[in-house]
Amino acid sequence: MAITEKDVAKTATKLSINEILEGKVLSVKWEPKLKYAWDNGPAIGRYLAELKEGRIIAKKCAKCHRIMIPPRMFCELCWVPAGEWVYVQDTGIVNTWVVSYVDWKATRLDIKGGVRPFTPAVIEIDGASKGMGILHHLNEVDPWKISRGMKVKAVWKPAKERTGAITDIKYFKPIE
Amino acid sequence: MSKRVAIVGVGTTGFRATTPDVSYRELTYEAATKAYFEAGIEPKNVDAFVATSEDFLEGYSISDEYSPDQLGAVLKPIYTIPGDFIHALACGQMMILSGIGDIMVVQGMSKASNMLTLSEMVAFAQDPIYNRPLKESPHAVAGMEMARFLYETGTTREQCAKVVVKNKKNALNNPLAGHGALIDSDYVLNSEVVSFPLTQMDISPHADGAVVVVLAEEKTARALSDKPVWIRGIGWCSDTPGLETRNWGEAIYAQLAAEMAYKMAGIRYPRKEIDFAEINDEFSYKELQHLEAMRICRKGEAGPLTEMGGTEISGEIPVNPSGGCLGAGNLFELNGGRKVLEVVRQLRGEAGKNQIKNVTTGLAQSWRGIPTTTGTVVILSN
Amino acid sequence: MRRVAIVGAGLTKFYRNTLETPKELAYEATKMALDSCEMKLSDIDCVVHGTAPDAFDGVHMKGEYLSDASGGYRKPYMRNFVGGGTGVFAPIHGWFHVASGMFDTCLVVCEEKMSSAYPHPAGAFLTIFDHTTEQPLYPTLIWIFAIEMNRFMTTHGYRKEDIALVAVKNKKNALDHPSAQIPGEITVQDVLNSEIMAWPVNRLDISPTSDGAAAIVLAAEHVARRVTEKPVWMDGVGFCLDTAYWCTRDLYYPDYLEVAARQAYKMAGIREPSKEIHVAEPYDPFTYKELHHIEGLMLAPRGKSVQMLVDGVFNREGNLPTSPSGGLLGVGNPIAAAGLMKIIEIFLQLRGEAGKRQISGKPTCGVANAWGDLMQVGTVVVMRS
Amino acid sequence: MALIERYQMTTDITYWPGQIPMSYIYTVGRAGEKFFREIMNGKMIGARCESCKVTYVPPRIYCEKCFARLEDHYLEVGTKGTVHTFTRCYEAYDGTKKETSTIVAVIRIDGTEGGLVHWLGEVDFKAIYIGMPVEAVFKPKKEREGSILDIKYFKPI
Repeated sequence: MAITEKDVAKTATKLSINEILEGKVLSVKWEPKLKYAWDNGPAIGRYLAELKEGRIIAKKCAKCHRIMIPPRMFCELCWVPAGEWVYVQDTGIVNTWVVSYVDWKATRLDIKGGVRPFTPAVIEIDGASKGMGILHHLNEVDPWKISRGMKVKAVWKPAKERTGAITDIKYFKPIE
Repeated sequence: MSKRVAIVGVGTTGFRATTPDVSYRELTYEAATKAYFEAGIEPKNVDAFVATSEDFLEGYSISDEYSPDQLGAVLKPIYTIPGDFIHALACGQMMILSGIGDIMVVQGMSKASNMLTLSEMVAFAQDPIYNRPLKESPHAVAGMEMARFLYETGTTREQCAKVVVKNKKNALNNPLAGHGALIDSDYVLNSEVVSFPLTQMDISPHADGAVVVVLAEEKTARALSDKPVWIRGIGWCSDTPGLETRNWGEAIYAQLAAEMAYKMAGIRYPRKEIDFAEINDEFSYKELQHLEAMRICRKGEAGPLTEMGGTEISGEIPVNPSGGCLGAGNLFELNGGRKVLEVVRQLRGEAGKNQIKNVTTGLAQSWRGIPTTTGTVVILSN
Repeated sequence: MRRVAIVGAGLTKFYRNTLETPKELAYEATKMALDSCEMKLSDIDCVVHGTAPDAFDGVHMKGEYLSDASGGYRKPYMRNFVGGGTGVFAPIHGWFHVASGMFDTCLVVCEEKMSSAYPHPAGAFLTIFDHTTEQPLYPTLIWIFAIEMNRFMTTHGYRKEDIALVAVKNKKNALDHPSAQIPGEITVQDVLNSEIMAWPVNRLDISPTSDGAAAIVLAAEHVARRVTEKPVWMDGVGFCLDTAYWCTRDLYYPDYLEVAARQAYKMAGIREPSKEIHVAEPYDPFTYKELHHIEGLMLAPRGKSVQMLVDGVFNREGNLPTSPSGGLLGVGNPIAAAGLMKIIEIFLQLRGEAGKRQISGKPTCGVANAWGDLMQVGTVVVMRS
Repeated sequence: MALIERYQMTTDITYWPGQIPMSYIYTVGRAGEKFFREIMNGKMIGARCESCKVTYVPPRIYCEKCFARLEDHYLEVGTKGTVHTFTRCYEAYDGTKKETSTIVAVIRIDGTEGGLVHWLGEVDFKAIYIGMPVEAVFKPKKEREGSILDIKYFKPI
């Protein structure tokens, strides 16, 4: 057989985005309303409640003794119900990071106009088991000076602005 | 088929309208813990896992990401079927027959209560170009199907109402079911019309819950369980998805899925050879339509049989002894899982007050809901 | 175990925006696959469909929506889903259908129309993250891949300019692929000079968003021998997911892929993958990812893939050609269809029917993999002529 | 069960709200372009599969039964049909109650195996029956946009 230019030529018709947006071809628009209220459950529920208090809490596996963050009601590796609650530090080290010039909609940031790139990172939290990290933003640091293993600390929102969310931590910033 | 496959463990949370105290992770964890405990296994003994989910019903664009942890399937073979639980059960069986392994786990979970815009989500399944611009409720599709079914078969709205009465009554004796009630036909017939002839009470309310099933190849099954429940036949089928060309009176998908399962099980006369059935009753008329499609009743017979009590637990062919979707709740992808669960309970003699006497062969059937024409059937024996 | 062969294949053109509906794309690929082995729809016992998030095509339960266009009318039809890994998982799912003895023939169809999603298909990736602990930070897919690339680079001391060679190689290979969306002759400097998306990822490190479809026909041995003189056997399959808590894994190495590959190699009786495998289609939505996967597939020792790339081992003329098709970086990335495109490339290479892309030396054993979700899925198929 | 620690107080229980914020533009496709251009002219076309003896409305580029290519087999099918089934719907697509109910029907277009899902208008609900002959009522020509909504509804003949 072999698949040739001729075979695929008529399988799909190329359009430019403008041909669609300007109505050169017919189309239908739709905006679905896809809304949810997800039950937090005891593990994430407590995690959020503690964030509101300015603390980070983890769960310890009674079997492998891993200190797990975000907390969970069971250890997914040992397959046992998780043990005690453990407070961990609001400091950690940068495991890996990026310097992003785009947002979640793939829109480019106005870097030349002075907008700071996003610098999200995986941060290994002190007090949790080695390698246990969370995703969060870094700030108060030159994006190009971030390095692997850099020590960082959470910058919290003022207590009265905290709502019980991961965004109660504004970002992490480097410490000595 | 060279190998036989059995269900050696089932676990469930039960089914309630809401489950606010646990997340989807903990819900599945509970069902999995029970299933593994019953089968006497640990996740490390499992050769592969199959989960079921549909993205928009979980609220994730890629919902399958969240399948492994709460099943103990981290770094194990696992995949997701955006289909009915019985589809996934067939996958488990096929993997055993293929030689992938001897022990398989199948999971289904519903957090329907977490979907705030459920009606819009179901409407979002309609064809975007020809159907959705009308902005009609998905229940209009059910209303039209019901109207055509009544027209073609001479079934009455009263007979459909009897299905609701029966299933909600059966659910009262099923501790796992959350929507049981004692009502009469008039209550159904006088309830608010949603899309004529479909009333509010003809529609099953939704529910949350999880089911996990452990499957094993014959030799392993006999070692793990005193009461293995064997998969004798399984079938699944999709008719045309188009609203414009489908056959509105008949459930062809259920017919063809059942024929596939009957053939595998060597069943020629389903009415005689099947002791009881768990049939998809997401809407009241669906139970009757499905019974006729699967040759358990002749065309036009399911309504009168129901009216005369033939599908009661004490009847000639008990249908939905668990209470069905109408009595236990619509669980979306998990619907087939709850049906399988009930058939297993009955065949093991563990169905409590709803236990049907002397049963050896049961059938579980499911349908993927509006606007689909996809159905699944499994025949189980003890 | 019954042997299962690929006996036919079909592929559409890949474009950023197409006129065709998802159904029409699926039909075109499916029709071509059937025609390629002179089979009729009535010869098909069952159908498997692989398609990634509903959030792209914009239809809830899109497997149901696509069923008739994939040949599923009144047949046993089932969709499978492992995110980006779906394109290589779909043939594995089809393999279960035939290897189990339940069916003799199976149509495997993959489709993706990403262009329906606005303002940009990338927006659909916000909601792959944990809704409570991650989404409020407004993450995007590129971030986590850049995060993984960074970890991969800093662990092994890899340089961006070396990794960029993957884009150069694949886009060049794609010049010979009839379906290719963005083939081209580019240089390492072009990659490094392209806009920064999320450092260390530049625009030319990334595959495009695409519309397209692909299909193959699977058959049990007795049917395969009847319909073709050149069946290509699916001799090994493997699949695996790692934890969804992705921040707790060391992202420098794809453990999930190694687990899946070991399963597939064991089934195929492969002991030394780098010697026994002649051609590979590692999943390459990003440049580094091809190398990451080459290491996970154990085709290169950990930390050595870049040197092999620089030495030309992975070029089409090299000892172990990778992505001779042009990969996702050159041919395009309609998610599930792109994965199946890789399977089709190995199929064509092993039959000696890859045209201008044909590698020399009459290859008899090839491997393809795909990957997805929160960087946690490995799906692997080993094929032999 | 299975957990060793559960919520003991209703007031401790929380949830997290969110959404999937997407929007879509669907091209109508190859067959759709043909169909809706004709709709704008007040006409309807279908696609004929000679071997299966089926005429699809709306038209498709393929026959779902035998997979024959149908693009060279489009034909005009008229705008008349019969009611295959119908319902009176009181619920809006978002699940809320409608201010005024609508009558939705499957219209089997004459001489075809297909049809359209659309509204019935200019008719008393009690007078509708399965098999009732109806015809399409189009919007005025200049208001047509190449959409299924270019047909206002079907009315009894």
